[in-house]
Amino acid sequence: MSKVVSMRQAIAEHVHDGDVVVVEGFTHLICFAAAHEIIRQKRRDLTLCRLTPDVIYDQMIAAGCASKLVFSWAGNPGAGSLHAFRRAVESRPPALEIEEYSHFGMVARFSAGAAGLPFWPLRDYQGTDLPTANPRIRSVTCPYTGDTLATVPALYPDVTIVHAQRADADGNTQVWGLLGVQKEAAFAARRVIVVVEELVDAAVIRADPNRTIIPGMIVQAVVVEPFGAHPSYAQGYYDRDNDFYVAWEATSRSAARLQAYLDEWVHGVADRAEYLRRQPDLRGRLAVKPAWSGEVSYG
Amino acid sequence: MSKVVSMRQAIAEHVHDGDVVVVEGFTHLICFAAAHEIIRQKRRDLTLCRLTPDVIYDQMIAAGCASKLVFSWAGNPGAGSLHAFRRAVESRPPALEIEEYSHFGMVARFSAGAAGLPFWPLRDYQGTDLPTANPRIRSVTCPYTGDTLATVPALYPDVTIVHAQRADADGNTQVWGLLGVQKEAAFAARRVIVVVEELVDAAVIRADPNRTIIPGMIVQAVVVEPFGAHPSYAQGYYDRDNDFYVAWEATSRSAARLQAYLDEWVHGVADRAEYLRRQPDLRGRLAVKPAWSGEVSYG
Amino acid sequence: MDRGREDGGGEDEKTRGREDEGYSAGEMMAVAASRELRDGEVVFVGIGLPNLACNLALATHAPGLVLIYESGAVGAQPKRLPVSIGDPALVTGSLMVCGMADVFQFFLQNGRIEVGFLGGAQVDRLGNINTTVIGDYAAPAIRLPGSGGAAEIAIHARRTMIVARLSPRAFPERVDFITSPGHRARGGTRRELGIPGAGPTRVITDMGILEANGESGELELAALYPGATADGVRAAVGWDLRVRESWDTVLPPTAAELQLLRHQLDPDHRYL
Amino acid sequence: MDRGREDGGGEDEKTRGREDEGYSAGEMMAVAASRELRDGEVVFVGIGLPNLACNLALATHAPGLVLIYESGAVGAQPKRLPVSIGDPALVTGSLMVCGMADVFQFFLQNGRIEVGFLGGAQVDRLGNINTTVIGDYAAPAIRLPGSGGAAEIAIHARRTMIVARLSPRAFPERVDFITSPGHRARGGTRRELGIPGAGPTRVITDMGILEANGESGELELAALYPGATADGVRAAVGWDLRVRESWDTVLPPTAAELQLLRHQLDPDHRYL
Repeated sequence: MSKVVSMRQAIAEHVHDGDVVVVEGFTHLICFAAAHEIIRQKRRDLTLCRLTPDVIYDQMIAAGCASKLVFSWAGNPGAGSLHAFRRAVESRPPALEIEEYSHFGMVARFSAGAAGLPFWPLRDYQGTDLPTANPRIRSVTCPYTGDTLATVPALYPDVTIVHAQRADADGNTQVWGLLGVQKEAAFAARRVIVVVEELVDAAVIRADPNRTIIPGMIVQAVVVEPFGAHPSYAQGYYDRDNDFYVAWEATSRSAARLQAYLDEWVHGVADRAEYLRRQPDLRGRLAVKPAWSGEVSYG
Repeated sequence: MSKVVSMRQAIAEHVHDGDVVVVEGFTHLICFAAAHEIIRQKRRDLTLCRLTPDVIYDQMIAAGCASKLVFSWAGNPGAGSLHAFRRAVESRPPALEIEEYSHFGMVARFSAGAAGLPFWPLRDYQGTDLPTANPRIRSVTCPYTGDTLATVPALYPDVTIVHAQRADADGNTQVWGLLGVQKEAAFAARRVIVVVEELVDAAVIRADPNRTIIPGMIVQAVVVEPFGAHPSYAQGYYDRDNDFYVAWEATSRSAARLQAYLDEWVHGVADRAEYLRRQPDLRGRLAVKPAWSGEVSYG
Repeated sequence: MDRGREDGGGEDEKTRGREDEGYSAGEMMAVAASRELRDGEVVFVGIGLPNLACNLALATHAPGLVLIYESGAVGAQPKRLPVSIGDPALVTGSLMVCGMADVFQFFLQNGRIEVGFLGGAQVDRLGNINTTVIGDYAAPAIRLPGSGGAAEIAIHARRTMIVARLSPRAFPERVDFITSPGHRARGGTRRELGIPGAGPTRVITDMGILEANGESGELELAALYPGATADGVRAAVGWDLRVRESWDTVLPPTAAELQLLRHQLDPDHRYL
Repeated sequence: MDRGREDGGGEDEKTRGREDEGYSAGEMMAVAASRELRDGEVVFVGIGLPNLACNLALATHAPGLVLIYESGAVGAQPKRLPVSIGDPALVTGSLMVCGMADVFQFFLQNGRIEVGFLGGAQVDRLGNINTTVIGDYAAPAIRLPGSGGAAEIAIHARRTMIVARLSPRAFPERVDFITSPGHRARGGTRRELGIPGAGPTRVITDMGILEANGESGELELAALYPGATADGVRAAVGWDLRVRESWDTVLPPTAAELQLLRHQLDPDHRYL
């Protein structure tokens, strides 16, 4: 049966106060539509995990959803700082608990969770202050060479939200372009919400099974939300809104302006459809020229 | 510059006596053309590694190329036994050294090699006799939970030979259909030979970069060998020759018949082109109907 | 792979079953195995009888069954009977194809597989399976294919089903080599060994169904096929098989089940 | 990501360089960095000046350079200047796109990356880099973005190049926090710590190039840009910078290099 529900319903059913929440996507396919609905539904005490908190978690932190952040790079790509994050961490005492890794460490945590292993080994952190800052970075000895290797613990999100180009009604999900850790974050999670630009017939998925990164069997809900990743992007559908990211530097620098933004663009709209209606220029401004992949045969 | 060479040249330059050799492909894309050239060039003392030795290694064992076999399932899929392998292992003393894992163990060994880690942890082998039979299966203790996990050592082939549907002249290689451990086996290797059904312009690769599983930067040689996987198959190009696999049961049961097969079809032909000329019915018998993937846009 | 074929040793499936009633032992086994599958379950499929059983269940009472092959094909809809676990027919039109590192780590080790099928040259009293060697490992009388994915399937699938034909040789008191752990294996019970899955709860044979005892883990006669007798089964097992006070009688294949098996799933009688 | 932008703190690149000669410090830095790259090398690229340097090298003396971005794009041919390391322009027309688990394990940890670019708010005497905090970690005066991929790039790239603008604050005797290990880091030398890569061999600044001493690993003045003086560089570094007996003078940007930077690679002067 179909797993297609509204964003409101998906968040209400699958995201709870106190959850460990992952809305992944490395620059590409970051599901702002889900974050805004989580803010509207006033979720609290969340542990937010991402390699790059990005503007999406800066907004959730400013909205008061988060009590803890697990991350590896907290900047605004190409534009500056995440000021809500900085205000929280630079205040006395800090208003946000943090648990910090490097990108490889976060990737390894998701890999361990997806593989059902309690830890993941990696050659990393020698000579750095990161293991001192984060005692969850530990080590094992190789039973063959005697080498000491760093370890990170598995990350098991209560819920992972993945934005994708397309899926069928059962949640079989296809992504192209940058893959980030979307697959690992989904397989590591107890519950998975897939948000797509397009709902397609299973026949479209079955025509190219190598493009499927998430099988329906691990998906609880499918939400159809075109432009749901804006100001992030969806390869082949719309471009990244770099102007928005650049403007965020000024917006987030002032707590008041940031709240005004949330009031107008998150609390002030019912859903993503209204968010888009209020920005009629968006589709035109971020339109992309098609660049076709060509076809292969599975005969 | 182009890395395209003949199979004869690729094997002569990159496969040496005593090497650890991997010709991977899980049922799909098993490069018999490379194995036959290795037999013709009389390589000796090879350590052959594959999950499934399959008919390809049964032939190399019968031809005297191998001194050791590293594997996880030594049967003839759907048809019976690998009799050259059995004769070698059942003789007194055994004529072939073996190192045995399960499929997961072999996959983990390739993953460790590809990741540049000395070992890979997995939850496996509890209660089995495999660690007794193979002391290279060891264990580590999780630094977080205290759990004991099995480990296998990294596998670093001297040379990995991967058959694929297509690549450009620099070795950027695309595969669809079953992927097996082709990517891991290539990244784990010191030298990589890619054998393809079709040489394509880089523009074809660049049109669909998510299909690329092996980057040219790790490839030493590209060989263009249509039908080079027969009696294995290439999705979208030709079907698996199940009749050949079934017939191998009777062929390999008799050492004499097996040698006669090698004399006629390996030593008796100069190259894969002649092997195909002598079987004019093959293309017709194994032809497949196209089943197109559809296109996506990378715009 | 192909555990479905690696079961019966020299057994001839035509020697059992009810030719008089118009079906073979292989057909009864495929039907009995298919009836064990519940709609919506995620099944790690082998070739041969298990594959027939899964596709029969798909076509009858379990349309929502998800078939996963260790070769990486998920949600396959094979248009012909796959001869190997890597058959191209398992890929064309499947829902997902992934590498084997994902199959074993993200699906199997992560506990996503509910049912796994296993077979073997030897199955012992405690459900341990041997697909490695007959005789001594270092100097085997018969070298079998080995584990393939069987060891990890036996460990991680939430439950496993063994499909094997009965004979004293195939069902010894103790296997020569433990390839796949049963209910009490090398070093202790599954719980003591920290094995997540429940193990081989049911053994589908050519005369009836054996089931593991809840406490001891020992295989016991739980159900008989039409025409089979408890004494017949006991005579075909290499240990003193415990027979339950009351056992079920398995209903024979229905006309619809036989129709599907013979004319749709295995028209060339490759496995039946 | 985006290490290229996280370097200069409050520095204004227009305050240095040779406006009189018609090029900026940023342009000189991009040119100097591009000249460090050899044809055929595999480079882990950051955004900003490193990206400009790599694409300049591609367009001039190193057409065989392979660019890898930690976002998973390999062999990118961006048709526009990427604003972020995950820019869609890095994907369209690239040779390969893979997941980040592959980027960090199969490419970086496996030793396939020859050159890595790093920047940072603080670079110290021994080449250690801080991109984490100014002040105490638990109660930071300034919270910086953190490692991103910098820690593992500093450890695994065969050699790294630091691109940073000089100031006593940006080049202290010791960094407040070691995010990326230099030649002698927490606990010892790279060799003692079992770090595979050679570390930051060259530091491209806005006045000249610093190079690590072969024995001590200490950064020394190795080359000056036209118009810059050793005393000027020493005054802009927070420790007693050692100046080599003889140093190179870097040739100014050629007309061709400036032409490419201004009209092709960064026409909007986003980074220059």
